[in-house]
Amino acid sequence: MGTFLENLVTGAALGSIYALISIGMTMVYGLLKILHVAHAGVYVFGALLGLLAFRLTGSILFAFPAAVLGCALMGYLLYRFMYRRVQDEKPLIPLIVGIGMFTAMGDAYRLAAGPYSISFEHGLAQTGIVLGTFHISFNQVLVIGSAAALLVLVWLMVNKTKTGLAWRASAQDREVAMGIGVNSNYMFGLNFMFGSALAGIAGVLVGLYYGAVNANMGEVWAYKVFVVMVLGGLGNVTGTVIAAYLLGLAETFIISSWGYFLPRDAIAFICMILVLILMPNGVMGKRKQV
Amino acid sequence: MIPAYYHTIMTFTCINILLSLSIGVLAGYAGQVSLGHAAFMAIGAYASAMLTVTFKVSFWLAMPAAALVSAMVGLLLGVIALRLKEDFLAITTMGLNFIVIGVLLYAPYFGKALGIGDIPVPMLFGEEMGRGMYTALCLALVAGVVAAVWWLQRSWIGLAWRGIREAQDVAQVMGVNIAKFKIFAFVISTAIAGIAGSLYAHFLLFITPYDFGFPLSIQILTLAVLGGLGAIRGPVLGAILLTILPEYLRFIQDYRMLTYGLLLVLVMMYQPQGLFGHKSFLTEGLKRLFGGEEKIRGRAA
Amino acid sequence: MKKAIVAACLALVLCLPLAALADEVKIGFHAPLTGWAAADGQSALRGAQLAVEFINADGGINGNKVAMVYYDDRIEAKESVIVARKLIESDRVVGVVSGSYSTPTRAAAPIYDRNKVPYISTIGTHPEIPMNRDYVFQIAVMSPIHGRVGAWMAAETLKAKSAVLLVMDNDFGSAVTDGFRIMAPKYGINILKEYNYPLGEKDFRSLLSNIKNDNPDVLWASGYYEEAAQIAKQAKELGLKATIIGQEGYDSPKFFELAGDATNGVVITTNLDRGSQSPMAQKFLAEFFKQHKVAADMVAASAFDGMLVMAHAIKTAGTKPDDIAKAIGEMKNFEGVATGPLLAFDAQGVVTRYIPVQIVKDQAFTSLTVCKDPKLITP
Amino acid sequence: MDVLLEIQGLSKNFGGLKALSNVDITLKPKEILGVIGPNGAGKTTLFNCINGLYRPDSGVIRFEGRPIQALGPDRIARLGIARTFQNIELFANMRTMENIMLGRHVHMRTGIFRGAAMWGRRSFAGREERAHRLTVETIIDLLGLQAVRDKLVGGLPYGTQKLVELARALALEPRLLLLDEPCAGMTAEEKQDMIFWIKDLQDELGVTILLIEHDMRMVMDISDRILAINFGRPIALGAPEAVRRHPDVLEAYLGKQERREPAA
Repeated sequence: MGTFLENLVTGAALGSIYALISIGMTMVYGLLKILHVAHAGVYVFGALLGLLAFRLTGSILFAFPAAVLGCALMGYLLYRFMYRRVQDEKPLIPLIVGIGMFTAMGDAYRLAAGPYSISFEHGLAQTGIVLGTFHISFNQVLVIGSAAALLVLVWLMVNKTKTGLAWRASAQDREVAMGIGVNSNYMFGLNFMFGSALAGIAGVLVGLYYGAVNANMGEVWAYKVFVVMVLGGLGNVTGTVIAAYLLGLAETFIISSWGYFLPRDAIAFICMILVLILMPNGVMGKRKQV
Repeated sequence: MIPAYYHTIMTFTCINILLSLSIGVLAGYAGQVSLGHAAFMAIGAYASAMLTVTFKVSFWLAMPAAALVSAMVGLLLGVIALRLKEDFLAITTMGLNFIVIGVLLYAPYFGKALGIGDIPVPMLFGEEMGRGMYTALCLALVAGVVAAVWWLQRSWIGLAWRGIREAQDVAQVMGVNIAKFKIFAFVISTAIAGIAGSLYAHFLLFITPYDFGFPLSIQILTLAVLGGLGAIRGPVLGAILLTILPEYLRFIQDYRMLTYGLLLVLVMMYQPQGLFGHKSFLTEGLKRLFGGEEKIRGRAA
Repeated sequence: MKKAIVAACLALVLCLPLAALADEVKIGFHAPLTGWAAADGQSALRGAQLAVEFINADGGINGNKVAMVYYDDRIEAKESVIVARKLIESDRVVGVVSGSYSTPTRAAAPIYDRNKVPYISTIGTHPEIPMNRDYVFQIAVMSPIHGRVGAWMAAETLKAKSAVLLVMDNDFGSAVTDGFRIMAPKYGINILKEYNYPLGEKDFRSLLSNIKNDNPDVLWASGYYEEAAQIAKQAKELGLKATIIGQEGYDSPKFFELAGDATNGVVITTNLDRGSQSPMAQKFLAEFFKQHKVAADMVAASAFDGMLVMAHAIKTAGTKPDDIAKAIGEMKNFEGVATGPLLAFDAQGVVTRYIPVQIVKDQAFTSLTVCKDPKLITP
Repeated sequence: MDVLLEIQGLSKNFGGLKALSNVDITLKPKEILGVIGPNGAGKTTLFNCINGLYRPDSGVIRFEGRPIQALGPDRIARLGIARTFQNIELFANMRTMENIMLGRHVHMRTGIFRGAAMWGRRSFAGREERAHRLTVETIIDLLGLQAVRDKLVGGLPYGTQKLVELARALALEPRLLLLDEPCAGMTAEEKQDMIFWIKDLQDELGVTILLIEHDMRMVMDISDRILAINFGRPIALGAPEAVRRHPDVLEAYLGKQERREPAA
């Protein structure tokens, strides 16, 4: 019984991380129909900023605001000086631009922070809740808890605010939305900042969860998040969040019961290709809503 | 005699030219992008290695067979590609790259993580090919593939491809069977990548799944995109530039992926047709410099 | 179109090297200075450079200074082949020492052997590297031996009765585990279950939950320091009681930096015995710490020894490849190294030496025991 | 074979919008049928149904007796049906020659491998290539496009682009040609040339033409019969003069008349 519960928590923690990263990417796809690969680079930037803040101030409380501010700024700059120029080109151009920027960012972090993992150790890591043989570590509680809080914030932002309405309208049909007065550039800039800030927090959480940050930690997540987006129905935030948790749990339980018959990301990609072919609108249904 | 070190560089340049050309055919002509072409190089390399090591087949049979096996998987991907929009096709090929590496790592007969060792050097007239001979073989294959692609591009098959790339539905209205030509582009492209894989295996004599990871796919794409899709000279010169330059400029070595990444971004944003493609500043400049001696069927006026 | 091919040949011929001239003895070295294994690569380079300093300090080789020519192989087989050709043809080195893992070393070994250039692998332990290659030697112990000594130590020192194997899926990870899998039952250790994981995996919690269920006395986990740190941390988080047994892959200061006090109690078999009384070992550990402000690890010590063995062979036998190879092959009880006396080299060119076992006490490796049983330590 | 194209009860709707509702057409070989109607009446939708871009919701389209409404555009093109588009659909960064050559695509017999196997002028591929080039050259001469033969189509003036699109359709050597407003945006003089060319097509090449055109004078002059459509429903079919005076047609174009004046 303990193993099942532990796997459940591990899967939920993994799902939370997938969710936080993929929300930003799904919203950008919803609005601009661009696959924003560089988003994973923003996430790594968040982890590095968080580590820097933690090293300077000694407490992880400062790590989160540093990551949020830094990543929101980076997100906006990426939109303003990169994507805006190519957003109306054939979908291939922004995709390759994104991949190029992601590769460059990965290498830049390696040159700045060194090629090896840097410890993001904080005293509380070893404490946790113990119920008989069932252990939940502080890190897991931190990740799942903050993800839950952030998801509520995202839901409010998307469904209950004027900006959220503008985002949903633009996702349905950008021209029409602009026609009725949505200043798209401002909206998109804001969306990039919001999504990137989320990714920044996810970066810090992953840094804490694994107690380590390294320059190419973005690589696996960058492509895993594609799978989550496709499974969740592109541009569909609620669908993506559900798909994120499903993938996190599925991976954990598959590996726990059958071990690694294939590396983690190969398993995820097989699911993605099957969904892409069989259910083009993704598991969660209609592609259009946000 | 040219020292072996340059043979190594020449051989890797030839292999990169083939890989770059394979992307050139697929993306440049038929407008289908693959972000996982290292997977097809892997299939070619492993097919050729297994045929020569386990089944003792001679290289001269194994290499074409490797191209065929790679083309078969390419055919499968082509059929899948028909159902997918452009950018989703790109993600699928990316996924294929991870899956192929995963299969090579975990399926029993591919030597798992140990890879395949002591792959035989190709035999010619009874004894092992020397380093110079192997480079000559690579150059000959590059020449052959360039000629074949050049012919394809000029023939009506190339015309159909360009029609698909420019405006797929209009080409369809003109009677072009979109499915047939897209799949054909995949088959040709993956066959070339398979040949490159086979040459790589028989040069390095030792391959592991980790040689064909996703970063390699990015590099292959950079070679072609930087060079300029849509014209043969693009991928060829792009491959030469990006293989020789790092060897020559030592300081680039450590900043390799950073330079590739930034090049991709800048080229895609400001010069989508690539450095050596049509109308790129380099081609136009060279044309003005040499007074347009490069006759492209009276492009003047 | 012809223009493109002509341009291609022209560009290729242009790259001519600068012929280096000197009467110093040139020894080649390669290690992963970039890429995911860069931490070990840097450490190996520092060890090798320290060795060159020591050699030149006491008169170099018969009066000639030793010059080390090194390249980065980026832990890629392809790059290691290019580096091999460069060292042999352009730099014309007398011998080469590899400070890289098994895969790149495996790729380069046949090239050095065919060109009759003596090649010493310091941390690459894959059996294929020295296999029937007269010019290729390995001062790292064969990986299966670590497995055997691990089994012996688990039974004799830790008194373990049951074990679970957590195997990293690469050439190093599986070769090391073969030794343990064969020897453990002979010492009465029952292997309950075996799990494997891909190189670079970060999340072991789902496997560790199962292992906690299996409740073994010891957990034999093969991996490099990054995987090892995650395993140790996540095992502690999940409250796994079993002692974790590792191998030389764990032996790096990064292991402590990443896993902190979760590393206490971990036991590893390695080459560098921190408690060794040999004068050279103490001198090496002290000098390394003085220069780099961080404790030397097994990788640095092995690269250091590789250079010393190569230099010693050239000093005694001259610079002709066959003589160097013969000299290394016949080395007996060579004390002049940091990692304990090198007892002998077998026919395949693999060293036999005592295998020290270290245990982690407040984030530092301390000597636990040394395995001297010839039955276990000879390949 | 007295009927080339037969359409019965063709209707197509997008969601609630009834774009076409049970249109019937029978077309005899070598005939020119003009299709008129206000903007948005469903004329282009009719063309898109005939050439396979749209799949009709109900009704049958028979070409030379064979039902084709379920075929894809490329299969229909191969049967000998070509079309031009209302707003030009050319391959902008290809040259005029290549655009027209694509029209020859359906006639290229060289299989992929047979083409690769043969080489040089004598081979089958070489001979076929030359035959196609010859046909294209004659069409270029016919439509006076020599001057722009090797220019990128994107840069050509509007009128010339219309001609290139016509040339490309002709290169298909169609038996049925669907012309979607061929003269839109042309000068009077260019319109005159276009009328001559369309007449030549009918007389010399025996091509059956379905013509959408707003210029009443031209349609009346050139068409053998005319079909008028309004809000997707056929409202009149017959000789040009009869359709011109048909009350519904006048109403559709000029709006409701208070009193019904005798037609001028």
